[in-house]
Parts: sequence; C-alpha cells; structure tokens
Amino acid sequence: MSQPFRAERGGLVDRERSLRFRFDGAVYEGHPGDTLASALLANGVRVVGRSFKYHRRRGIVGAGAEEPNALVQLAVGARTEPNLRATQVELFDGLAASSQNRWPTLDFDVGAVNDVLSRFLPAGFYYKTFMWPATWWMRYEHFIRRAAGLGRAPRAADPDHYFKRFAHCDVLVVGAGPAGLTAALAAARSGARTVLVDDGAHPGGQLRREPHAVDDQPGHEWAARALEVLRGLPGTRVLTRATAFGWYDDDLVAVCERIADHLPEPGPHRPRQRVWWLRARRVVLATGALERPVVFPGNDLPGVMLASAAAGYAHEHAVQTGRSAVVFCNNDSGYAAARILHGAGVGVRAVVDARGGGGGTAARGDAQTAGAEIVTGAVVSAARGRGGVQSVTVQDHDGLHLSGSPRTLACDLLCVSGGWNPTVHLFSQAQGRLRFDAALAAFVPDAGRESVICCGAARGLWALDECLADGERAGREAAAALGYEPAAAPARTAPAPETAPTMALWEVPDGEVRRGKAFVDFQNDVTAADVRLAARENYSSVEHLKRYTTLGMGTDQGRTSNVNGLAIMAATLGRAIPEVGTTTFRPPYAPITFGAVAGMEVGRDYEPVRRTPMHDWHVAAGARMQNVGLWQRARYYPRSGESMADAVCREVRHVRETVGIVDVSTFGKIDIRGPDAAEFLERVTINRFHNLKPGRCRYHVMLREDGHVMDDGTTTRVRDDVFYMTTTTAAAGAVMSHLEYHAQAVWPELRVHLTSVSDQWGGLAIAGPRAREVLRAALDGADVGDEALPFMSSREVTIAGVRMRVFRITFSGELGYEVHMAADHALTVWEAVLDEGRGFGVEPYGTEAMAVMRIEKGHVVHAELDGRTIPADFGFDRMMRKDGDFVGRRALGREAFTDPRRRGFVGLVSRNGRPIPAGAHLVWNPTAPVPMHTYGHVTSTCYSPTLDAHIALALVEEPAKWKGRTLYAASPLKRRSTEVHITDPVFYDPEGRRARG
Amino acid sequence: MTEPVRRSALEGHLEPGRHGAPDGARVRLSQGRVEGVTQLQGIGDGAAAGQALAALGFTGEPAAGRAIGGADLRLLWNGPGQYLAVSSRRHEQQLSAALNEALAGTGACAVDVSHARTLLRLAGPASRDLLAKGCPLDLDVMASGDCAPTVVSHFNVLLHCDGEDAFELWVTRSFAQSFLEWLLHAGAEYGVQVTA
Amino acid sequence: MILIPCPHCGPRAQIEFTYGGDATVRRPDPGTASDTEWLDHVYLRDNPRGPHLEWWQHTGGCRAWIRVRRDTLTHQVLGAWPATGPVAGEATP
Amino acid sequence: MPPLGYIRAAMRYSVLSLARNALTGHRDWPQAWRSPEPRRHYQVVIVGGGGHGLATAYYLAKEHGIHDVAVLEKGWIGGGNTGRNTTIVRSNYLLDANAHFYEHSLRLWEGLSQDLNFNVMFSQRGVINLAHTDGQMESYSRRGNAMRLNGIDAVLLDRDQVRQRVPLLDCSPGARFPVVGGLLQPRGGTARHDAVAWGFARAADARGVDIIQNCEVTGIRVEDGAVTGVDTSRGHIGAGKVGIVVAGNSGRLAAMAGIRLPVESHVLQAMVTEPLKPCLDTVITSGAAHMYISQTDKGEVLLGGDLDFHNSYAQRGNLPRVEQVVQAAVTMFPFLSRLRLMRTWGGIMDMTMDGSPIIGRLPVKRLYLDGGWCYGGFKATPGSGWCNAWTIARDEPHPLNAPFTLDRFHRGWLIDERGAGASPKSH
Ligand SMILES: Cc1cc2nc3c(=O)[nH]c(=O)nc-3n(C[C@H](O)[C@H](O)[C@H](O)COP(=O)(O)OP(=O)(O)OC[C@H]3O[C@@H](n4cnc5c(N)ncnc54)[C@H](O)[C@@H]3O)c2cc1C
Ligand SMILES: NC(=O)c1ccc[n+]([C@@H]2O[C@H](COP(=O)([O-])OP(=O)(O)OC[C@H]3O[C@@H](n4cnc5c(N)ncnc54)[C@H](O)[C@@H]3O)[C@@H](O)[C@H]2O)c1
Ligand SMILES: Cc1cc2nc3c(=O)[nH]c(=O)nc-3n(C[C@H](O)[C@H](O)[C@H](O)COP(=O)(O)O)c2cc1C
Ligand SMILES: [Zn+2]
Repeated sequence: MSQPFRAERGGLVDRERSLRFRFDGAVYEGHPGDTLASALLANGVRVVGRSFKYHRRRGIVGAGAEEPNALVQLAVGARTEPNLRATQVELFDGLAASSQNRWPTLDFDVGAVNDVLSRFLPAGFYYKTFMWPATWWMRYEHFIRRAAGLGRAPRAADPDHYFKRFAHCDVLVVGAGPAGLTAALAAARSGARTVLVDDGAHPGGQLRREPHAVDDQPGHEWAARALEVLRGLPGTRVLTRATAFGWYDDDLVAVCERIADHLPEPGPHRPRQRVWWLRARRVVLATGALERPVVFPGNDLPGVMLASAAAGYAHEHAVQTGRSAVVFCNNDSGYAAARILHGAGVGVRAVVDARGGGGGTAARGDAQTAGAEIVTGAVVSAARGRGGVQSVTVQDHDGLHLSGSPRTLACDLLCVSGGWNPTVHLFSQAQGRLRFDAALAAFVPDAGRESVICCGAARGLWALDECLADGERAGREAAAALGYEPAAAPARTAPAPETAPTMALWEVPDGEVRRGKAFVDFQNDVTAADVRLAARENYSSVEHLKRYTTLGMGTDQGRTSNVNGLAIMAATLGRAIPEVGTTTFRPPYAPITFGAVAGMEVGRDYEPVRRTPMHDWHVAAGARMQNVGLWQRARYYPRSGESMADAVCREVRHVRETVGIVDVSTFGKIDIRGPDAAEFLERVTINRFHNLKPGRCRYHVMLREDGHVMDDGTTTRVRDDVFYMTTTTAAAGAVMSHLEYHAQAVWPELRVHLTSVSDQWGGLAIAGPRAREVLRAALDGADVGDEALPFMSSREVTIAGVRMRVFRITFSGELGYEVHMAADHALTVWEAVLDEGRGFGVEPYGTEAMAVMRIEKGHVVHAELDGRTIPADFGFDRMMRKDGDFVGRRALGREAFTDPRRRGFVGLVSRNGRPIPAGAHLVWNPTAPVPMHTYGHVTSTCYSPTLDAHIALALVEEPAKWKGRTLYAASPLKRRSTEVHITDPVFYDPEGRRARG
Repeated sequence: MTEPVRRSALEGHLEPGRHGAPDGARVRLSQGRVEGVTQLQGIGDGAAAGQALAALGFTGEPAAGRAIGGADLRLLWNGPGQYLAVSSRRHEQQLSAALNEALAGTGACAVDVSHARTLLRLAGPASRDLLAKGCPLDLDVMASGDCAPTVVSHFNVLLHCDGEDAFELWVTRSFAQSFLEWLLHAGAEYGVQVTA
Repeated sequence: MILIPCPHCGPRAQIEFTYGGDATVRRPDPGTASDTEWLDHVYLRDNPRGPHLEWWQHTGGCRAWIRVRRDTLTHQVLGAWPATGPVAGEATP
Repeated sequence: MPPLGYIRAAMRYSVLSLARNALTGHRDWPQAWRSPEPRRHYQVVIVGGGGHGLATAYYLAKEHGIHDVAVLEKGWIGGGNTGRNTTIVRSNYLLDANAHFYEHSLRLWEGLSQDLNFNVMFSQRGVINLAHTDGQMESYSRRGNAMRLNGIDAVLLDRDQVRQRVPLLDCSPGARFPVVGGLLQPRGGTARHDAVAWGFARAADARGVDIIQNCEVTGIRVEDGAVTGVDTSRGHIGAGKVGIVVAGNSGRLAAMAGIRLPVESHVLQAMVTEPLKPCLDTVITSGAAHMYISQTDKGEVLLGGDLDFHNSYAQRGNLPRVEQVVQAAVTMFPFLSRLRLMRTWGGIMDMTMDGSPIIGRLPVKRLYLDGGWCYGGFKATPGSGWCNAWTIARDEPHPLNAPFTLDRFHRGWLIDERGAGASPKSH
C-alpha cells in the first residue's frame, strides 16, 4: 500500500517494517516510529474529527500534547478509549481508531447544521434562551446533552491493570529535551539520585523535530546516547512515555508512565500504566515550549498547522503535511520550518513574516534554501478552501490595520508560528509566579519555590546552545543545593544562530470586520468574536472569559488558545496583557486515565476486608456474611429452604430457649494499664472506676467533649492497675485515637498506657439458659458457677495453654458469657464450644439474631447513639458519676440538653400485628396533610419471636408524657403506617433475672 | 489436652508455589513464625530508656527506627518509648510476664500481643519495588536493621529490613488475608514464589 | 502530598497521619472556667489563614499525637513537636 | 444620591433578542452587569460576590426595596465556591430545620431562570443516595420518610430500580459495595454554577445594586458596638449594615470584627473527565464510598468526595484525595477506568461544628453572617440569599433561618445532620 505523503528519504521511522491500522473503517499503513497522526498524514488523511460546538471539519494542528483537534476514539469493546490525541498515539499493528462527535459519518455530519446556525449561537447563547416554557428546560437539555460531549465512554469494565508506585529522589528532571538531558547528566554525574522523565517515547524533545547537530552528532542520536549514559549511572532512573502531570505539596510530582499503550495489549501480568508518586528534593523543569497559532479567519481549516508540527512530521516521520506550503510567522522559527519542509520535499511558496524587518540572517538563509519567497511586514489575513486550505490571502499591515492590496497564494498547507509559550504548567502548579516577557511575547517563570528550577525553553530560551548550557546549569545548581559536588561541565557544540526578536501578534488585524470565523480555541469553537462579545457583556475578567466562552476548558486545557484569548481580551479592553493575566494552571498537565490514578485499589480491593479468626468457619457453615465497616460478619445461618426471617427467628428462639454462640471478635479491645488507669477511665467515661474491684466488669459510656454519647462498652478491671475495655465494632478506631489523645495531649501527667489488643483476642459469646453448662464443658470443667463468676465479673482461665478471659456479661439478656481467647486459638475454642456443647444443643447465631435480642432488651447501639443523643436521653444520667470532671460533662448543662421537648428513649409495640416500618417517624395522624409535626422516630425495629409481636425502639419527645399512649409509626415511602403503643424500652425480662440466673 | 496448634490468619490461604509472571520469581514470600510478641510501652527516652532496656539485658539505647537483639529477644522500635519485643524462644505470656517483671518499677509495661499481628517475610530483588507500590517510605535507603511503623496500601505495617532485600512485615491479624492478596496482586508483575 | 516531620519517626507522608484540629485550643480548668469559656473551647476557633498550630496523629506510624505548625495558605510545614513540651514561638502551656 | 427604587432598563434575554442581535453581529448586547466605581456609603454592604452574596443583594432589592446596596468581591464574582462546586441541588434532609430551609431554596430554584431572566440550567435529573447495606437503607428510609412528612419528594429505590436508572453502575452482589438500593429525590439535580452568579448579578445590577469586583474587604469598622463600614483595597466604604457572605473566609471576616466562629476552613476538591457523550443521567452519591458523581451538560463526568481533612485556604488539594475519589468512582462505575481526568481543583469550605450553616445576626449591631455552608451551600444559594436579605432588612431572622443562629452552639440547639459533633472535618 502506498503512503502518498511519505517522503522518499529521511525520518526516524523504520521503513523496513509496515504496520496496518484502521481509521473510520479504512485500512492504512504506517511504520514503527509513527504516531497515528503522522501515519494518517502520510496517507493523506487530513480531516480527522469534528469540532465540539459547530461540528466543523478539523485536521491535525500540532504534533504532541498541544493538539486541540485530532481527538479519536481508539479500539472497540472493553479496551475502547475516547478522546485520545492522535498526535500522541503510537502506531502499532492492528490499531483501530475512529473519528468522534459526528453522526452518521465524519464526512456527512448532521450536527454541522450548528455551523450554519452559528450566528445564532454565539458564546453563552444558552444563558439567554431555552427558558420558555419554564418546564421545558429538561427537553431542551436532552438535545443539548446529546449534541455535546466528544467520544463515547466504554460500557464494559477495563481488562487492564494499573499500579501506583512511590519513589524518592534528589533531583527530578522533567523533560528529556536538550535542556533536560544536560540537567539530568549534570545532576546524576555529581552523585545526586536523579530521575528523568519524558512524555515521549524517545528522548530529545525538540531535537527530534529539527535536524540540529549536538557535539557533531545528529540531535536525536546525541539524545539517545545521553540517555544511555544516564541509564548507566548508579541511582539514576529514566522513564520515557511518562508524563509528569501534577505537582503537589512538598514537591511530590505525579508521573504517569504508559507502559503498554504502544502495544495492542499489555501482556499477562504486565501493567498498562503506572503512576509514580515521586518525592523529589529538587525539581528541574525542562518542559520546553509550545508553539502558538495566530488568530485569523479560516484558521481552523484542515491544512492549517503549527509550523513546528509540520516541520516535526517532515523531520521525524518523513511525512509531507502538504504539497505546497505557505509559512506564516512572527518569529524566526517559521523559517527553519520552511527549510525542513523543503528538505522533505514539500514546496514552500512563501514565508509571510509579520515583522517589518523579517527574520535574522540564519532565518533568511533557511528561506533561501527552501526556495521560498520572503514577504515581510505582511500577514495571512484569511485562509480559504473547502474541506481544507486551498489558498491564503496575504496582505501588508501596519500593526493596527491591514494595508495594501491583498494577494492570494494557492497552497494546501499553511504553517503558522505565532511565537512560543514556555510550558509553565508544572511551575505554576508549584505556586510559581509568571511574568509577561514582552520581548518574547510570552509568559515566563518568575519567582517560585526554591526547590523548583526551570531551564531551557521552559524559561524562554530558544537557542539550542543556550538550552544545553542552561540545563547543565540547572542540574548543577540542583545537585549543589543538596550538597553534591558537581562534576566539571563538558564542553558542547551546538548551533547558535543569530535571531531577530519575536513580534507580538495574536490576531491578524481587522479580523473583526471581515466575515469568516477566526478561531481562538479550536477544540471548544471559541472565536475572536466570542472573546469580544464577552468583553462587551462585561465578562472581561480572564476567568469570566474562560467560563463564559469555555475558552481553554477542553481536553487541551487551552495550550494553543489561552494566551491568544487573553491577549485579544487585553486588546479589546485596552489593557496590558499582564493586567489581564492568565487563568489557573491545574493538574493534570495532560489528561490521565482514571485507571492509572486509581491503581490497584479498585473494585473488590477498594478497601481491604477484615476477617475474624472464625471467618472461614462461618463461610463454610453457609452463613450469610455482611459488611460491617471493613469487617465481614456472619449475619445468620440459613438452613435449606429458610428465609432470612425464618432463620433469624429460629436463632433467637434457640438462644432464648436453649443456647447459642455468636462471634464477637470484631469488638474493639483496649488494654489500659498503669498506676493512674482508673483515674484516666474516670476522666474519659461517665462512670466510676476507682471502686471497681479486680475481676469485675462495668458498662461504660463515653462522651465527646460536646456532651454527646460517643460509644459504650464494658470495662473490666483485670488487676489493680490493668483494665480491659471493649468498644463497639464501628467506633473501635475512633475510640482508640480519642483515648490516646487524652492520654498523650490532655493529661500527659497520668501514668497510663494504652495498647490496642483488638486483634490479639478473638471473641465469642455464649447465651441462653444452658450457657453455663456449655461453658463448663468447653472449659474442661472450670468453675463458672454463680459464685466463682457472678454477673458482671470476669476471670482468666488457661486451658491447655490457651489463655482466655471469660466475662459474665450479656447482650441478649440471657444468661451469657463472653469468652475472649488468643486469636490463633479462637477458632479452636469456637469449635470446642460447639463440640462440647452439642449435647446441650448449642448452635451458632448471627448478628441479626443478636440485633433482635438486643432490641427486645432495649440495649442501645449506634442506631440510637447517633451522635445527637446525650446520656439523659437514655436514662444513663442515673449511672453518671456525680462528682469530678470527665470528657463531655461541662457541655451537658446547656439549655437544649435539659429542654423537656428533647426526644427520649422508648419502646414501641405494634397494635395491629403489622410490622413497624424501618425508618418510620411517629405522628399523630398519618393521613393529615404534610408538612406535619413528628413526635419522634423509630431507631430500630424488628419482629420479636419471643414476644410474638412487632416491636421497636424509638426516640420521642416528652417520653414520659407519651408512655402508655399511642401514635402512628409512619413510613410514607412504603405507604405504610402502623399504630404503635409507646412503652418502656425494655420489652423482655425487665428485672434482668435471666442474665443473673 | 496439650496446647493446640496455632491457627494463623493465613491458614489455608498461603498457597505455596509460583504466582504471577511465570518467568522467574523476583520476590519470595513466606509466613514467619515466632513464639512470643509483646508490646512494650513507656520505655521513655534518654537515661530512663537506658535503664529499662538494661533491665531487659540490652546495653545502650536503640535509636528510633532501629531493631536490635537476637533470637531470644529482639526489639523493633515502633514509636516513642515503644517497642515490639519479639522472641523466637519464649512463649507468649511467659515472655510478657518476664518482661513485665524485668521492667517493674521503671514505669514501663509489656502487653502480650503474640496473636495480634501476622508476620510475613518478603525477599528477593524486586521486594522493594513491590513494597513501593503501597509504601510511601524511601525504601532505597532502608538498610538491614532499620524498622519503621508505616503503611503499605491500606494496611498498617511494621516494616523491618533484616537483610539485603529482605523484609519482615508485621500486619494486623484481621487484615492479614487481605494484605496477602494485596502482596500477590502487587507482586504478580515480578513473579512471587510463595513458600509455606 | 504534605511531608510531615514526625518528631519521633522523621519525615513521613501525609497519608500516614490523621488530622486533629487546632492545637492552640486547650481544655480549660473545669473547676474554674465559666460556661462560656468552656463552650468557647469546644466550639470556637481562630481558623487563621497562615501559620496554624495543629494536632496530627501518626496513626499510620508511631501513633503519637504531635503538634505541627503549618501554613494553611501554602500548606508548608514550619515545624513539628511532640504532644507535650515547648513549641518554638509559643508560650509554654 | 442612592438611586432608590431604580430599575435599569435591561435588555431582556429571549429567543427573539438572540435572533435580533444575531442580525447585528451581537454588537449591541449590553453589559450583563456594570462595574461602577464604589460610592462612599451604602445602606447595605455585602461582602462576598459569590452566589449567596449576589442573591442577598438581589432579594434585598426585589423583596425589601433596598436598592442602595453594594456587593464587594475581592476577585471576580462567582470565583469562590460558587465557581468550583459539584452543583448538586437537593433538599433531602432528615432534620426539620434543614428540610424546611433547603426545600424553600429548592422551590426558588424551580423558578429561578425565569425570575432572573437568565438560564441557570436547573436540571431536575434526580439525586440518588446509594445504600450499600440494610443499615444504610434503613437510615435512608428514616431520612426519606422525614422528607415526605415535611412535604418533600422522596422515593425509595430497590436495587433493580437503581440499576434501571443507572445502567453503568456496578450493581452486582459481589461488588465491594454491593448496591442494596437508594433514596431518590426526583426534584433534585444540578445547575450551571457560573450562571447562578451571573444571573443574580445581572438581576441585582438591574435593580440598582453596585457590584464591585477586585475590592477586598480588609477591615470592618465598629463604633459603639455597631458596624459603620468596611475598609477595602479600594478605600473605606461606609455602610448602614454589613453582611458577611464569604464562605471559606467567614472566619477571617468575623475576626475583623473581633468575633470568633465555630468554623474551620477546609479544602474540598472536585474534578472532571474529558467530555463524553451522555452516559450518566442522574446524580449519584455514595456515603460508603465517599464520592458523588454526575455528568454535566457539556459532557464531562464531574466528581467530588471528602475534604482533604486539614485546615486550608489554598484552593488546591493533594493527590491522595483525588486518588481515593477516582478509586471509589472506578469501583462503583467500572466503565470509568479508561476515561481520563481532565482537571482537578479545590475550594475552601467553611465547615461548622455541627455541619449546618449560620444565617443571622452577629454580636456586633447591624453586622450579619451568612456562612458555614460546608459541602452543601450551592443548593442553598437562592434560599440563603432570600433569608439573609430578610434578616438584614428587618434585623431579625425569618422563621426559616431562625434555627441557624450563631448562639445555637452555646445553647445546645445543634443541627447536626450527621451526628459528627464538634469536629468540622467530619461533617
Ligand atoms: C468542590 C466543592 C464541591 C461542592 N459541591 C457542592 C454541591 O454539590 N452542592 C452544594 O449545594 N454545594 C456544594 N459545595 C458548596 C458550595 O459551593 C458553597 O457552599 C457555596 O457555593 C457558597 O456560596 P457563597 O456565595 O457563600 O460563597 P462563595 O461562592 O465562595 O463566595 C464568597 C465570595 O467572597 C469573596 N470574598 C472572600 N473574602 C473576601 C473579602 N475579604 N472581601 C471581599 N470578598 C471576599 C470570595 O472571593 C468569594 O467570591 C461545594 C463546594 C466545593 C468547594
Ligand atoms: N526556534 C525557536 O524559536 C525555538 C523555540 C522554542 C524551542 N526551540 C528549541 O526547542 C528546544 C528546547 O529545548 P528544551 O530541552 O528546553 O525543550 P524541548 O521542547 O526540546 O523538550 C521538552 C521535553 O519535555 C517533555 N515534557 C514537557 N512537559 C512534560 C511533562 N509534563 N511530563 C513529561 N515530559 C514533559 C516534552 O515531551 C519534551 O520532550 C531547543 O532545541 C530549542 O532550540 C526553538
Ligand atoms: C461544574 C463544573 C464543571 C467544570 N467543567 C470544566 C471543564 O469542562 N473544563 C475545564 O477545564 N474545567 C472545568 N471546570 C473547572 C474549572 O476550570 C476551574 O478549575 C474551577 O472553576 C475552579 O477554578 P480555578 O481552577 O480557576 O481555581 C469545571 C468546574 C465546575 C465547578
Ligand atoms: Zn511518628
């Protein structure tokens, strides 16, 4: 297959091998070393997409990250990916891409009607219309949404893998152009741990786009060699295809390395991309500069390109981006482009230079070499053509207006250079200030962090010899600042042409008075007229300009448009450019896949799972597992044919009537010891602890300093100066931190040590009338009688070397014990209890049955302790210590906390045998019109198999008043309301006989 | 009944063999087993620490971030005045009881945490690369004898470098299985040889 | 990502820490403080834009609560100290 | 002389005016708002040109006939949190005070484009809070029922109903956060945030309000316990009354009057993908995964999550939060993995000690605060402006904002939707 626009010689592509690829269904060929863009151009494909708003045909403008137009959708199926810049997609065999934002085809696109209607669709038109009729916005919006957007999201999950990785270095160099390479060499040679990253597949930056020699070697070879040297230096790391996309605090630079995007698939166990979290002590930014277009009517026609891009395609890819070119520039680099184009066989008709004096001597020589006419003091005032540029109009100008008579030049390629913008994105992200340099007509880095050093074109140096030397300086400076002794600087030879200064030219004069759109932002279809409209309507702050017109808000983030846009705004307002200023540079420098940012902690690995020692047992026993925070807990153990409700009722009955065991390993457990442990506990709970005897347990309540209940649990005095606290599962971490804070920061004088032993101990609870028998059997006959182990007491037993703590406490209200045993033995003990207890009928039960039984007993959990409740709401004030200080005490006296209308804790019983809906509120008359007053709300609800009734716990205002009366538990969401009787919250065994029995 | 065998959090989950990339295992992973692990608290610093440690038979003060000792007793620093005391000989409570006894009167204390953490051993040329996928520390400068309480991905880990490219990873028991899965996933690129 | 120089562990990444708020607010003496003083301590903050002395707990490390002076505008850390003892530039509590 | 009762003849926006202007090349559009020089005195000075400040000025003029008003903005209007939020509008609150206030605001939203003659693109595409456990389902039921009993729309969805509405959400039972169901507020949705600032500005300006940009308030003058004016980067401006409406800077402004607030300023980040054809119709939030997500009219997928969790005035956050939000998003919406993040940014949230705002008088006479909006003040914009205007005009709160006083903290009448207590970052 022929590639009609591939030059016969030259280029850095591998002509020996051919790669086949598809674009919009058609098959083409390219070579290794091509990007999708260069391969398309080699095949003469000039229209590659449609623009965002007007759906205009667009071609390739740039050659790298700056590309605004050539966005394609890559591949199909699960690996499809929208909005990729064809200029950065490396070609591989079998690559398939399609154009975007067109329907049905790129050539015939219905959306192009917008272009016809465009005069009715200026910037921000949608703010002024679509308001009538008022209810129709959603309909208009439906069509607006369909018209907007670019590519299509994949529908399937991503088959590829991504990882992140932390790394540390002394000197990070971003950019492997001439400046970056010399900087990295200087830093690495002085002994600094150096990392060099570059966006491209190959080092060299601009050296790959221009036939310059460094040290008498072709630039790209010099760069490749420099990279080899770097790779060989100890402690040095080089990452290519790696974009530094964000600067973060304390010089953490995030770099996305595309490991496998140049391949059809990553291959087994190979990540596709990796994000490096690089912590650097010094950051050298050698990010180069990006060429800027000029705004004039017709400047968005396919075939109008950046001069450096056209030259780059010619030199690097041996691609002719046209047959007959005109170069339009305001600086010398356009002349060099002319020479390079000529070298690749492109005819260059003219170099149109806006500067009255034209280019420097070297530049003029370039134009002569290219055989191009030099037209100075002139501009391209318009480009014309159907489907692509066919001719340009050239006219003189006097800075303010066009002058003289226009001249038409036929051409199929217009190369534009409006000057260069240093790539200051990362510098700005690093809080560096910019300065407008009028001589360069560009924003350049000004004051910044000490640790961030710019060099080369990123700092506004355009000459190669200067860039090389500046990189060297930056690398040495970075290393020296860290105490490394820089090695002697090598002498380098490179061209040092004399150049004429750039002239500020953002927009060709008189653009406003002529027909034809002059684009500022190609991707978002923002024209110069839009910028002026924004000014007229007083959206004249650069930030308003951006948001009103969407200038610079596309996937290229205004790389080619922002400066022109703000300059046109400045001109319109008659202000200086620095007064208008830039918008904020934000990460990412270039769009980064979610997959890469997310790394491996996605899907099931988004958060880890915590497992109790009995986890596998529960799963094997067929338990339904449930997420509780990070934990998984056994919810219930269904038998065949049983519904959840059946299983839970059975488990509850079994505990109430016989005996059951439940895994309570998830409770937080804290070892609190030291001479002042009791004192400490008194300060962090509402309870008294000085008088607690060793071997006894106490229910404790902990408050936040604002008086609200934080958590509850039991605390056991193991020895005089050793306490063992349990917390709820959910609050374990928060409680530990809270206690550590008070021990370390508030009362450091207390001699107390806190150790989390949550994972040291597995826990199980045995409950039911036969609990003691089961326990005794399981504990080899240890004495667990009422005398040895009375209610709310604890003892330590060691059986066969297994250390256990047995607590006579209960959550279910039955005779109950908790056994905490060293975790690696927990499963053994659990199995032993089941084994030894089989004769007594022991069976496992889950958290759901536990929840039902605690509701029957009126015990509170986080549903009641919702962070808005205080001790008095539950009658906990009765156990509150009367004297002394504790966390939260002082906040309790507040007006609202003693107000009689506060909601207090009650029980509810359904009056009609119907369930009390979860999440219901208590109302007087559920059919009354809304909004209506609610008297309280249901916190926990269940069917109680024990009472054969639907019961619930609730918080209700003026509880004393309501007890004994009825209200409705209303759930309008479920269209249900249940009449409920308001009772005491303890439904079952209120005297607590069973637990003590 | 004699003391039952300990059933670690990884029982049934640590599958010996090759995981991930089939060509060469650049990481080796195994479970470590010790007899007793105790958390020491309140060792203090300066002279007080010297005294307390002398009571345990150590001379001088181990610097923050270092591990000292041998098979009978080694101390891994894990916070101000805090060490994880590990013994391959002395059993659980015997260890903590002995340490408590030795520390009596110093204001320091020892809490048995023999079951609270699972020990994994990671070695091989890519072990730092693997850890760097989740650990924000500068692993390049971590040398044998260094130890640091840190994070690896979502996991709190006491990281102890105990040889050229060899690490002990002490992870909270209930997270051990998830951590193992994380290690295997993160290591697949390098190939992981798991030994029991 | 902020680098916090834990006085016990050395410089560590922000992800190892949990934030604990203003460290200049001290729990008043419960015996002598008025209700207003007490509630001011619970609720009111200087919330400066600039240097801020604040609590962080090294939850992913040594678990110590530490005090860090950090500029809330630039995120730059200006110093870090243990939970107790003097802090440079601050009257001893 | 203050131009009392002055209404500027503004060009009405309509299809017709758009067509007419198209014929003249859009050369005749007037300024959306003027940029006058500040006068030396105003009856009311509003500090802060965000949505709330501008809305306050608008309603002062429209509802209370007070036109002698200046809005002082240190940068560009709408450049604070109004310009950097995830634009979710809803009134799905559990607690009565919140429900009533936000519902009032939602009703104002429903007629806002017409009221302002500026299309704020209020798009009622529904807001779904996902439940991942039965426990969460129960607490969403509690909230939804409270809403319904307060006369607010709410629908409980089961898993299949969620799946139907959000086909690209991973609803598989094996997911890390299996979807159990969700609470939908059909009238919730999103709006075009910048347009809200501009629309209020234009409408306020038309009623005589002076909008003064690049005017930073540097001091508040108080004499005999009453406010007399403000010092600004453009000189002193006298004022009969001063309203502080500066979101993340509330604490700084209050400090200028010697007042400490129960507020901490924190950074919250948001981010967008590259623009895509429609793939997400509804706003989805997940408390368990700590993220919320929607797709804008322009096609970007817009995401937000938790705070960075430390005091900050930096308007930028750090990578760990971005990573976590993206992880959560990919976990819930696996299709996002191959999409790309285009831009991330941050805003400064005025986080209060109970997670609810403060709209009311301050302990200095004729000085008012409207702040403490935490994550959720965008949806409050019209309601907040409306209540704030009432409070300033009459020197007493409207019943809708009467619960949101500053003294509620000391009196204990907290409005703590999350129950997180005096820990601003936890709300
Ligand atoms: C990332 C993010 C996501 C959010 N998501 C949502 C959401 O989905 N839904 C929702 O309802 N809310 C959301 N919010 C909250 C919401 O954005 C804010 O609560 C709301 O916009 C506040 O509006 P405002 O007018 O009070 O403040 P702002 O818009 O911040 O305006 C305050 C103005 O005061 C100015 N100012 C400050 N100091 C001075 C001074 N000294 N002198 C003069 N002017 C001054 C500022 O420059 C600023 O323009 C989010 C916020 C953020 C940051
Ligand atoms: N003739 C002119 O007017 C003119 C103008 C500008 C530049 N130049 C030439 O360009 C060269 C400048 O050298 P240089 O080294 O300063 O720049 P460069 O453009 O040669 O190299 C910069 C490199 O940085 C990479 N890069 C940029 N941002 C990055 C990021 N965020 N992450 C990773 N990589 C990133 C780029 O891909 C590129 O490879 C010289 O050869 C100079 O002569 C000439
Ligand atoms: C709802 C919403 C949508 C946005 N969409 C885009 C977008 O499409 N492109 C873009 O570049 N920025 C977008 N932004 C971000 C803005 O560019 C900008 O970052 C944000 O307003 C904060 O301002 P700052 O970055 O100038 O500080 C969006 C912001 C918001 C709030
Ligand atoms: Zn530490």
